[in-house]
Amino acid sequence: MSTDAPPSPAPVREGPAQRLRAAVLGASARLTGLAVAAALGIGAVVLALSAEETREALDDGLGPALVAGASAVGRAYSALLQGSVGSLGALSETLVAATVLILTGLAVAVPLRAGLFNIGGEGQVIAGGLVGGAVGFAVTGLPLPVHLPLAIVAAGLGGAAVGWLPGFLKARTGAHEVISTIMLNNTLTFVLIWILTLPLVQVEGRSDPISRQVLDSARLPRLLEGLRVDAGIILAVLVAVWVLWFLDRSTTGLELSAVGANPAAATAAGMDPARTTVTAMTVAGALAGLAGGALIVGLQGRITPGFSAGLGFDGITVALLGRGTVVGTVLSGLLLGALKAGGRAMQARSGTALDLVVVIQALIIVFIAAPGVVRALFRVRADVGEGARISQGWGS
Amino acid sequence: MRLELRGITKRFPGVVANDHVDLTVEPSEVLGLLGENGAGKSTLMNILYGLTSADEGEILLDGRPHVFADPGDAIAAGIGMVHQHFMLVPVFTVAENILLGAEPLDRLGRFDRGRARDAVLATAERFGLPVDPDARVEDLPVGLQQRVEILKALYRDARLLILDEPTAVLTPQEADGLFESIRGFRAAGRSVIFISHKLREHHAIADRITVLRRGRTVGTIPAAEADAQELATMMVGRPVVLVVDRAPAAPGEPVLEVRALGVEDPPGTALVADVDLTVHRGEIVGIAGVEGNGQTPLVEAVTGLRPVTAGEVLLRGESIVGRSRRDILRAGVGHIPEDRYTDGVVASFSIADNLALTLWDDERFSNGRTRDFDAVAESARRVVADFDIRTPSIATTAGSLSGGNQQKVVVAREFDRPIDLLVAAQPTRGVDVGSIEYLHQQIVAKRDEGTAVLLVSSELDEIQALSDRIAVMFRGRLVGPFPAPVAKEALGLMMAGVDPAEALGGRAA
Amino acid sequence: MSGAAAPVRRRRRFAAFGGLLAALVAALLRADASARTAFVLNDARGARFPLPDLVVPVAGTVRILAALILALAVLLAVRGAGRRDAAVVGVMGGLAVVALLTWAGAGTSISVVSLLRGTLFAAVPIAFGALAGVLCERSGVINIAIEGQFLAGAFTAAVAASILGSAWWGLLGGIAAGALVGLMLAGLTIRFAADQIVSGVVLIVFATGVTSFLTSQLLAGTPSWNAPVRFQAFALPGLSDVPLLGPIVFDQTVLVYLMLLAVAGVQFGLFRTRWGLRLRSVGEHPAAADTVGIPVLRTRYRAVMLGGVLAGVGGSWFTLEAASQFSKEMTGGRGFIALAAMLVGRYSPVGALGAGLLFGFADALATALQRLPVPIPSSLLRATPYVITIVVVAGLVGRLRVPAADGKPYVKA
Amino acid sequence: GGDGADEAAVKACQITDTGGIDDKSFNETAWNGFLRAEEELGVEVKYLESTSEADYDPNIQAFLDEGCDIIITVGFLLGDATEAAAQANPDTKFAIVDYAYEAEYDNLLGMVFATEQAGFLAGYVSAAVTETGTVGTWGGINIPPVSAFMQGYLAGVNYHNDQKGTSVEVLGWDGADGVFIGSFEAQDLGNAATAEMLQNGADIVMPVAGPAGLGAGTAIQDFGSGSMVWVDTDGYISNPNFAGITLTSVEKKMDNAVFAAIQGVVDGTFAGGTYLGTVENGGVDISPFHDFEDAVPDDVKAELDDIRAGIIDGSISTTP
Ligand SMILES: Nc1ncnc2c1ncn2[C@@H]1O[C@H](COP(=O)(O)OP(=O)(O)OP(=O)(O)O)[C@@H](O)[C@H]1O
Ligand SMILES: Nc1ncnc2c1ncn2[C@@H]1O[C@H](COP(=O)(O)OP(=O)(O)OP(=O)(O)O)[C@@H](O)[C@H]1O
Ligand SMILES: [Mg+2]
Ligand SMILES: [Mg+2]
Repeated sequence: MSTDAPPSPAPVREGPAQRLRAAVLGASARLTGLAVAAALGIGAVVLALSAEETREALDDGLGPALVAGASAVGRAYSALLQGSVGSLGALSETLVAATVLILTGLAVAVPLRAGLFNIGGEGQVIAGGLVGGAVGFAVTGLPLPVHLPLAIVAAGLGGAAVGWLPGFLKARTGAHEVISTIMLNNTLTFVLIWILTLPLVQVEGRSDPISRQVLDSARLPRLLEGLRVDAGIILAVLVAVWVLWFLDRSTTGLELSAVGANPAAATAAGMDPARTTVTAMTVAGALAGLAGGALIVGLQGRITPGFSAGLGFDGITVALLGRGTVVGTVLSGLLLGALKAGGRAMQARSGTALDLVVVIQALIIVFIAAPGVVRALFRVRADVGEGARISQGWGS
Repeated sequence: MRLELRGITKRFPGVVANDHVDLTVEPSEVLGLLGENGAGKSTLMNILYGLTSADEGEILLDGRPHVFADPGDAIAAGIGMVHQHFMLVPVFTVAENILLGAEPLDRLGRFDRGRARDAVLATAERFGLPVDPDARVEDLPVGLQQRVEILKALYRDARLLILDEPTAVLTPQEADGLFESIRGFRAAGRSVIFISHKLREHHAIADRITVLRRGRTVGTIPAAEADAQELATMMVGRPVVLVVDRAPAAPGEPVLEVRALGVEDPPGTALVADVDLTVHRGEIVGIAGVEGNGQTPLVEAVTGLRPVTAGEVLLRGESIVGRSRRDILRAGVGHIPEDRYTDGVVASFSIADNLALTLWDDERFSNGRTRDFDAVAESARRVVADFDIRTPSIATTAGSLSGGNQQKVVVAREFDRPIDLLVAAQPTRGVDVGSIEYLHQQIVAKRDEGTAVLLVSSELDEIQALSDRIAVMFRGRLVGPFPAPVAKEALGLMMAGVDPAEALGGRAA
Repeated sequence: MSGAAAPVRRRRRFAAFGGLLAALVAALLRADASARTAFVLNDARGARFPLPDLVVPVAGTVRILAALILALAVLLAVRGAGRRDAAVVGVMGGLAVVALLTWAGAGTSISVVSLLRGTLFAAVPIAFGALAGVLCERSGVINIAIEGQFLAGAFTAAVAASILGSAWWGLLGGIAAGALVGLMLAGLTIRFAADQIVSGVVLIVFATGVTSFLTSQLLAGTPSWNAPVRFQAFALPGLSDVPLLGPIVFDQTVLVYLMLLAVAGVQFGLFRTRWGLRLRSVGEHPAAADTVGIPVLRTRYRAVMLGGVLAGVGGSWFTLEAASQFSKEMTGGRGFIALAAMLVGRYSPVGALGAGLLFGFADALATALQRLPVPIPSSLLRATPYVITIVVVAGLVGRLRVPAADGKPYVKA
Repeated sequence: GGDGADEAAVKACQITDTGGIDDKSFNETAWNGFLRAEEELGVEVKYLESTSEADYDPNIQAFLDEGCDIIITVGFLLGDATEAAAQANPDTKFAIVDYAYEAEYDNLLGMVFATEQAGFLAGYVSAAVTETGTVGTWGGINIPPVSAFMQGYLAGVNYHNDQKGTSVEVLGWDGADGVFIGSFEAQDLGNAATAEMLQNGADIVMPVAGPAGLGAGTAIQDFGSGSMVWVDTDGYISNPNFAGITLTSVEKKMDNAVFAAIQGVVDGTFAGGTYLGTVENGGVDISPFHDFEDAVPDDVKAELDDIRAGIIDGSISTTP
């Protein structure tokens, strides 16, 4: 029957250390390395071709053009590296970007386990940011140890509510979660715009669609003087550890996996697929809500229109790149975070279009999702299950 | 057509499914193919049909070597195959399924439904296998689905027909009908390769029997000379006890009481009506019946998979109507579902996780809400040893086990937790004789421990071998139970709806 | 596993919904008793056979419509309409919309032609995208990448139509680009058996990146490459003079006619021809198709490519009909709406068109309501299409039957 | 890169908001000011695009590291980030388009525009030349930088109605809310919104939605009649394919303001505070009528001059 179903959770105990080791050093890591190399290689060709100096040097012949191209690529990629891991500041930027990516990635990974595809990250991020932000600026007089956790929890709850709805609708009426999450994304985008036009929310005396500033007592503290990385990354890692436990070690996690892999057998074993669907989507919503909250009470400090743009979609990329596992999601969140931070530096220092970073990112994922392509490119045996399935289709 | 396979070898990672297999089928011959679960029968047939390629060996048809790159080649060479798992598109009609790949077109290039119907009806007529060409396959009983599969092969004018475990899902009557057809093919000069785990059926239909064990040919003997015990020994490699050794029952107090039970499907059609039944500690009550007569809904209602629409179900005197499946299982009900592939195991999970599946959140396998992997692993190792589940490790996925071993996983899981009532539906379907022997022994042992057992099987031999009392289901109603033994003919009559007094009286007369 | 009473419960739920709807409509009654709404039935550009405006009194109309809805709700509660229960709910919804428009348009006029032309206009990309999805998924390949195909199609169509100076060349370019993304999807999912959802998501990212990159690198510097010749409306002689229907359906660009043809063609092809039977068999049970000699992978390749062609046409709509040039990420998530429309339409071409029209209508309705003096913030009105879709899907469409092999790569042993 | 002789050249740097540099809207208009400064003043110009709010701070920082002499940010979303950077870097000049501060900083110039004044003029012209007696306007999102145009437009139409006893109706804006397509990119939605107005009687439409506004042009072309009022820049020049249907444009001369700010740095006359572009100082106005020169009666043109004077001396209020 379903011999092509996704891998089962570890059957016997394997320490987190072993798993991390496997994730970092295992065959799939080598594959990831090759994939990154291949993508950067293709990116270099595009970069060299599109660089103005190459085109100019082409007038002098092929040789000078090659040199010019190579130097353009060298400058761009050294900026990429510098900007992502080259300094403490760069690392800080990588972590800032990774915070949100990890959380939204987990928001996709959790339902994936239960056979559900959460495209609703964006709407859930909005809800989390709105509710968390509102608690952050509207509730006054609390000390930081109370106010900040309150805002974070509120963000989680806000996201959870928006995640719960598609789960509930699916369980009750069979409405497909892909439809309802897409629709909720759009709906919440407009709700966000509307809320930001309310004078109650806006900064006093101004009519820009920007919310009031989150109070200092609800702001995530910065970790290092002068750097933007804040306690959000710690929150993300703690949450990831919890999700690791939840998916791979908790009884509910087994329920999720069983329902995802074979709902009939799960039912026969006494599990409740409907309840599991609701649980998975609610947890997912909470995770994305935390991402929104971490952004608003952390980096941004205020709610702005479009603050969530693309975050839900990034989460899908991160989760799929991480093959739906928790450790994988965290690592790919860091990788894509580094690409974001490095891409920005690339633009700033060598004038490379940001879109090129997006293309490189897509290529990396292509090569990871289809090991056969890398194998064909490098003529090596990648001893990873060819085209392993990560998602489980539409289910129903 | 004369078929000869020479030295066929097929290796899968870690397994040699076929190891230099030789085999011949003469024209107008039915060759029985026998072997344990996982012996390599289906693999061999898949090679013959072009679905898989052999690593070594050759296929000769009428003395000439053939290479089948895909089923199209095999079909063209006159080979037809009815697969162990049906190769039918459930949402298509009978005619669409039969003509798929060989569709008649009208002048506009459309799929010509009229001609398709006619073609199906003509083929059905010719071979005496009536079907409704416009019925949707998923709405048909399995027996008819099988008929569609056979017609698919016959429509393509198969001169060698491969039947891979065709009777596993058939009722005895349906099987008899199939045998009648097979005799017809043989008379018409066609050859048949017939795979079954039921020795009786090989006797009934095969001319010669080839036995496979662990991928190798053990031998070929004329069916007339084959003796069941000898075949079983050839197959398993050791003597097999074919008759269950069973002491008389010592029934205790009632465990399961079903009173005036009614079950309806969502549109409101009665599936089960007015069923009364009591199962006591230490006895096995068998329910015989042609499939589709309400056994499945009855079992589902009793085990909490389907809502009860009328009546009562009591477990140890307490009503379990309306309680969740989980509560019912935890209250001491064990259930071996009839479809192990869909309901029994999660194929992608490890054996260990599957063995813990019905107690996934029980404190035996968890500390609070955290799973206790040590307990899961330890228990799995013990159970795998106790139940002789053949697997390289407890971390192996259940989906990679052979059917018999998968069934053992399901049985072991239910037996390894405290249960007062065991509901076993078709527990040995598709399982080889060696495993049947073992599963039967286990069920009897469970009874002897004082468990109440409700056994549902369409296999009359199984019902008779295990049951202390026997009931028959017909059109949603239960007849009996009667104390065992009940004569096979009497059961057969009641399964066909004959009044019990008449059926049993008929025996007395 | 639902109880025997499920259809009855569903009917009751419908009836309750109808009651609520009637109450909501009745609540619109506060309007000034003498107010009237004019429904304009003619094209503002002039009509050969003009129809008089339909001027209705607001209070009376709303009252009658509320009563009608209530009557239907009572019918559902008492007797039901059998298999047509859902249709009755649809009718109730339609009546409620008419009531809403009557109320909102009090004292002014509403162009019915505009509303319905707008519906058809917005439905084009959604229907094409959903059709592409239907073809792919009926053959067993999940196509999340519609948005990417739209972007690639829109970009290439714009450039081709600009450079070659004809909308037809643009359409060809758009088709080629859609098919190219289709080919990449097919290659990844069929040849390399990669996860289908991952592949789709990646292709969206890829198409977004490449089109944006090329737009800033190539088009920004050469505006003449981004000034496509667009399709002009083509009035079908005679038919376009039919009152009301004419200007709505028969005075459209070729893309609208193509959409109607494509829906009919794919519907016919999928369910009436050998090609469709084989395509569906591959999506339902590839092993079964394989055993009767149907080449599974080749069939899937072709289906995905043809899907790419249709998505490419949908993408071309953005730059050959709706807009005058390509701009970054201009498809604004419409590919995802198409994906939803495919599901709402239950994998059927006609259903895809229906879902596209429903969505298009909701969009046009939102615009009309924004223009009329309705006391709902404009930003919330913009969410109308999405909210309606959720309500329809949760209330009427319910559980889907997905092609059995959808999303599963076929790998031979 | 310039070295040697250009060593002393002023470095002027722009940071876009998420719209991107080639947004056919305010980011691009501001950039045009930079390009003019490059050409006329010989300054070195650079830009960075922001893809999200998270980019603002690092982009500003990147330009500080580059040693930019003036950093001009675009859009109200950058208000806080620019203010913070200006406070932390008193030696660098900053300017921001579409944002003004209550506090005064020496090194930070907020540049805002009284677009309702120019919108008023466009509304007046529209009311004067409409043949159907109905005009329309719609926006991207209902935020002040957008609605200011619409507000002025409505006021201008109303003024015409008062003065001339006409009863021209404005579709799409009622003084508080109206038709907003919810996007600045979706040209197709702009097309649909415009088509809706044309079918309901409007013959002049003013889209206020950046590139999405181009959808109005396609809708008018397809409808076969009607004209459009473009915003931000002179649409006759920036959208050549719609030149024939562009009645006029509500110009918000960000490029001039940006150029002036850069020039201030070059001349050493840069002063912080707030710059308000008005009809009076030429910061906003409507463009020439180009192809519609003959369609607009001369007396209307004369009245426009009176209105300008009225706006300048405060006798005409540009909000309805
Ligand atoms: N695609 C495959 N990949 C790996 N191993 C396989 C595959 N197909 C079959 N096998 C293995 O080959 C062996 C023979 O399997 P096969 O299905 O031929 O057995 P069988 O005799 O038909 O058994 P049964 O009676 O249960 O149907 C088994 O060990 C099985 O697990
Ligand atoms: N489409 C068909 N074509 C030909 N014969 C049919 C068809 N459908 C039913 N029959 C015949 O009618 C008999 C009764 O069919 P039905 O499906 O009602 O069986 P049932 O009582 O539900 O039992 P089961 O579920 O075990 O098949 C079948 O045994 C079969 O011989
Ligand atoms: Mg087999
Ligand atoms: Mg039946």
